[in-house]
Amino acid sequence: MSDQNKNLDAKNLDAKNLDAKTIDAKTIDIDKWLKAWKAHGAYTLSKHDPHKDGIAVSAFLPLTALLGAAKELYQNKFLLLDLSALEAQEGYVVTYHFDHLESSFRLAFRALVSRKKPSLPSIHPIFPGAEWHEREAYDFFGLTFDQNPNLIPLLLPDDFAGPPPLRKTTAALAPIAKLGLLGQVEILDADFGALIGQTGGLSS
Amino acid sequence: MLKAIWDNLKGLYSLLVGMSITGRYLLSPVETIHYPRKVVDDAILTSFRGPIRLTLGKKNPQETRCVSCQMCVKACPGGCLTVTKGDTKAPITWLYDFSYCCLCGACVETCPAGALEFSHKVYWVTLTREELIMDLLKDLKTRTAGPNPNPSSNPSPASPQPSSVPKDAPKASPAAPANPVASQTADQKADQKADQKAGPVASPNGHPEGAKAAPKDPGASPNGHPEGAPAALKEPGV
Amino acid sequence: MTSGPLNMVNPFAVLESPGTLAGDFYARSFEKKAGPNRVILNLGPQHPSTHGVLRVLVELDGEYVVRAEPVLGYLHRMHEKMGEVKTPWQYIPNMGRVDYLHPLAWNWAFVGAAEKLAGLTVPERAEYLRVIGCELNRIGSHLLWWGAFVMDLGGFTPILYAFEEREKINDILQIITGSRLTMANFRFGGVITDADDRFIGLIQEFIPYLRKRLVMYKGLVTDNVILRRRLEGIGPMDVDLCQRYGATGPILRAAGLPRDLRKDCPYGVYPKFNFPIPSGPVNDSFGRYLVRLKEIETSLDIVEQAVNSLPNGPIMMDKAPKVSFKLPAGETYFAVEGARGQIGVHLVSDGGKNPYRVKLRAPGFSNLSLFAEAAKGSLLADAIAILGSLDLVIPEIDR
Amino acid sequence: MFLSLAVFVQIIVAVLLIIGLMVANAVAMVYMERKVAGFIQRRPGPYEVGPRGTLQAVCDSMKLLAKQIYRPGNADLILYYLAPILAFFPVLLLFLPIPFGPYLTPLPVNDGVVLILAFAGLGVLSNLLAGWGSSNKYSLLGAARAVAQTVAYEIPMILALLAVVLLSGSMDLKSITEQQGQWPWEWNVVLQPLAFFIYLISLVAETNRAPFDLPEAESELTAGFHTEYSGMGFALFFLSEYANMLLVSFVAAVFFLGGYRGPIADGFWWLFIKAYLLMFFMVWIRWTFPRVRFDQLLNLNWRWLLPLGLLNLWLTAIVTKLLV
Repeated sequence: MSDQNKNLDAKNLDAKNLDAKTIDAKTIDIDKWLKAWKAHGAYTLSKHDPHKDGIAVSAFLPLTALLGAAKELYQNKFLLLDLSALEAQEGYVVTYHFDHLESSFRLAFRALVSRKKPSLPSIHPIFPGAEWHEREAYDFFGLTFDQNPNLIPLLLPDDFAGPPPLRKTTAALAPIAKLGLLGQVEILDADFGALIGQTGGLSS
Repeated sequence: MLKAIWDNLKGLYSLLVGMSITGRYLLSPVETIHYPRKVVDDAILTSFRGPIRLTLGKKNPQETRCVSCQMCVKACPGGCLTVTKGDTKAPITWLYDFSYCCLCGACVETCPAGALEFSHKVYWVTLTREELIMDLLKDLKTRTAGPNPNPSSNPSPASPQPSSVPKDAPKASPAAPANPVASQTADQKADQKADQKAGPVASPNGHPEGAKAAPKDPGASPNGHPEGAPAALKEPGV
Repeated sequence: MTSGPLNMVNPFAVLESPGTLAGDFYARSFEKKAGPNRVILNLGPQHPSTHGVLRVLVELDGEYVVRAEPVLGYLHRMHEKMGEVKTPWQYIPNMGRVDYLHPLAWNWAFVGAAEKLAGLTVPERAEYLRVIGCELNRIGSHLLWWGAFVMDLGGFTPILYAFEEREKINDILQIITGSRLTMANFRFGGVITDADDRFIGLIQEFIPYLRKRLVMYKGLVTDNVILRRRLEGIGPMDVDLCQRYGATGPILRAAGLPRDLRKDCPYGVYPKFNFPIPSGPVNDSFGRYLVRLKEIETSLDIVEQAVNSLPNGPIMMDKAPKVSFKLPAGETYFAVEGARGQIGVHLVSDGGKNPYRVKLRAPGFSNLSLFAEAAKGSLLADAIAILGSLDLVIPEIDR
Repeated sequence: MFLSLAVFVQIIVAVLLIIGLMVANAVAMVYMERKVAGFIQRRPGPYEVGPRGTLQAVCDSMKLLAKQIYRPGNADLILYYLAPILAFFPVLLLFLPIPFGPYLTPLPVNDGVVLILAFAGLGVLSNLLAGWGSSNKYSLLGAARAVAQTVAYEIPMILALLAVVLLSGSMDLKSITEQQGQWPWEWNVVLQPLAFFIYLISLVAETNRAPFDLPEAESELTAGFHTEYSGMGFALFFLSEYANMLLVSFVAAVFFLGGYRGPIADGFWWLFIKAYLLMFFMVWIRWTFPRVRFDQLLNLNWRWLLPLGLLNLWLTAIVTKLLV
């Protein structure tokens, strides 16, 4: 095994610089993802200005479509950056950020989880790294991820009795629309639109 | 088989090269600054952020420029400052609890009157939590009152305030109840002399022998770089 | 008599309070899945080679690691809650304390996210100073990793040489940031202190000095046959493993994919400099070792180019926001290339005094999550070598 | 009678002197090691206690004496306390056959080599007992490694010494020294360079030091077999480690570097100079190289040192039997 490294030397570690494709997000096939998510039954599809919002495109997906969407992204060389959960007026918004391995293209899909039943499917079969992100969300928000192999507290002590720390008091809650999670949004699902108080069509 | 022998010989050669390098360092001069005997040169510390202090007054260096507008008290993330307004604009008490301070400079930057600045004190240590609560007004007077006003001295720990201090414990220093702090024993001159000299034996960061690579290398570690430092290393107490 | 594997080993040992299970909640939940006659070992949280306070539960069959599970949370300070109770300006010092080895990158991530949200433009000179500070900090972080990594493998001297260089870098960065470890000289719209000629002089003196020292490092450690044998072929991590676990930075680059945000998704004035992105021909621990040493040289090139072409001008935008700066409503995700990988800040604001949500994406968090799979079946000594080659900084992982 | 009174008294006096020598050597070695380590790492080393830090080792031993001996809860009573004692005394016996000077041999034995090799194996028992007795998983791993390492590295050591014995024709250390001349080119190292090289590696491995310090690998097993020892127990382990170092350096000096024979005047001082030079070399190695992995350690021994030792022994046999 180590013979193969024998000729290796720090000097000849050439910087094989695959011409890193700094493709601007606009040229990337955004529509491909919008179409894919629409097929998954997305509630909303939104485009973002990548330089300002950091992501090119995002969508609210139903809980059942999370696993399928994650598998598609995995096959197209996407890497799960993080799972950022936050509590809005309508419920918990769980944002999955993804980063493309070979170009400067980031996208995200989100899931809205009601406060009454704060649980959603785990995507660890495809991205094992997500197990820790999910356990962290379990610690901070009390969101349970079913089929997560090891759903025990990750960062908080195991005998932590207090309420999940990052939950907000009802007064401090803000609606999704105000938090700017939608960008140039196209509402596909009527009652979801009503829930977040947005009308259909690509409102800028 | 021959190739394995050749690899091992090359390996042996690399071991000898490694030993020659450490051998060379064995004989080369010591790099570290020997703290009690040598002190980091002040030229390096001009930009170091030590505990804050009041700037000298424009007209009369004894007076502070502070107009007790409480802007700094609001801005401080750690809630270290307590400024109480006297009858005129000038503050009558100016308490600064260094144990909560993260040296972020919010107070220095928000002060409209430019009344605050950073001191460059590195060798400064106290033994009790109460000594961390500093009275900057008193320190301003001591700095400017002495024969040779030495602006760079550290804000002296809080001395007992006459009863004018409001009875309820100031919010900023819940740790120190309002009863008078251990009274200031050493007189000001000795106090200034103490921290100018090599500082008390409890050196701020006794390096444990064979210091494991604690990832957080000691904040105020007194290592300078002799060949790089423009000013030569000066003996302490100069 | 508890049934812990150790007691089988020493049947005469009498526990003071019989009946209480050994270990705590995590050890017991880990032990439930243990195989027959296996030893459950706690690497950490007080352990010389877990940098900071990391605890890894390891199931050993003899000296071979059968199963490993890192246990986090010993250094958890809840920075994300602090983000929601402090004003954005007061939160900047936190950024220096999330990862004290590369604080300026974290400063850049948070301040950059706020600037993107509020649409602030940073003057040219401040951007250059940010690049110089961030790259020097990266060199300091890699140097400390190098010393601590060789110390994990048993060599005690190199870390002291690495600290000589780090002290020189700390002196340089102390001029513009005022502190030596938890630095925070970024402000919304610029930088706080300008670079005087002493700062430039020290840097121009430091660059050739470090290049000469890197040759010594190669002779003392890189070419050392014991180190080579300890690292080659240990813990191979290919691109697929990195993709599944979200590992970025030197680990992904050593796996053969030159993915670097400074080049692929440029921010600040990085497009103005040309620098190669080293990617390892070999994806084991030795490949990661070489990639980081090459990155030190790359960062030196960047600093050299930046210092030589430092424009003069203001270091703060003209109507720079004050301490009472309020973020406009909206959401943004800004990522920066830190020493350990992609540092991301997901900043959401509802226009109030404090941010609504600050999610910190730490590269070490995902890098460590692949340790359980990478170290399966390796020797205990190799598991330590793999752990060291991931360049972990526990405060950043626990946040 | 087997032991005449005079020889018995001589042994008792010699043992007391040797204990004094071991304590003094430990103090000197601690100081040298920390100073050399300091200067290699470009820091001054111990400096505060006594003139330029000379009393540092004395104060360390005082501290260790005064420290409370803390025995872990489920540690085995007998084994825990037996291990340090067992670490210290076998090394004591190993000093007896060594000729310190023309007339200064504590116990003149005509087959000193057999005595040394027999007692050399005892040291590892203490590591095993310490590892097992302190009932701590780390020390158990350290003990297992110590046993495998010491057993493995005894064989190349024996082969190297046998080559010299074959050369000089006698097992008595004194005659081995006498046969070597006063000048360095007359010493055995010139005739047996390969044996000296093999012995050098195995002496570093025997004393669990430097690149082979796996039983007490700080970064893996926190402190190996003496994790649970503090105070006097740890001091005894420390003392016996340095005594072991001194011993193997003496044996190397006697066999390869001409023992007490030196250019101008023979005497025990030459033996000490050579031994301390060798120990300086071991300290120098310790602060330069990373640690070898356990299977590489055994590979090096079984696949490289052992064949080389046999080859060297075979060559010496041919040379001495046919040509002389």
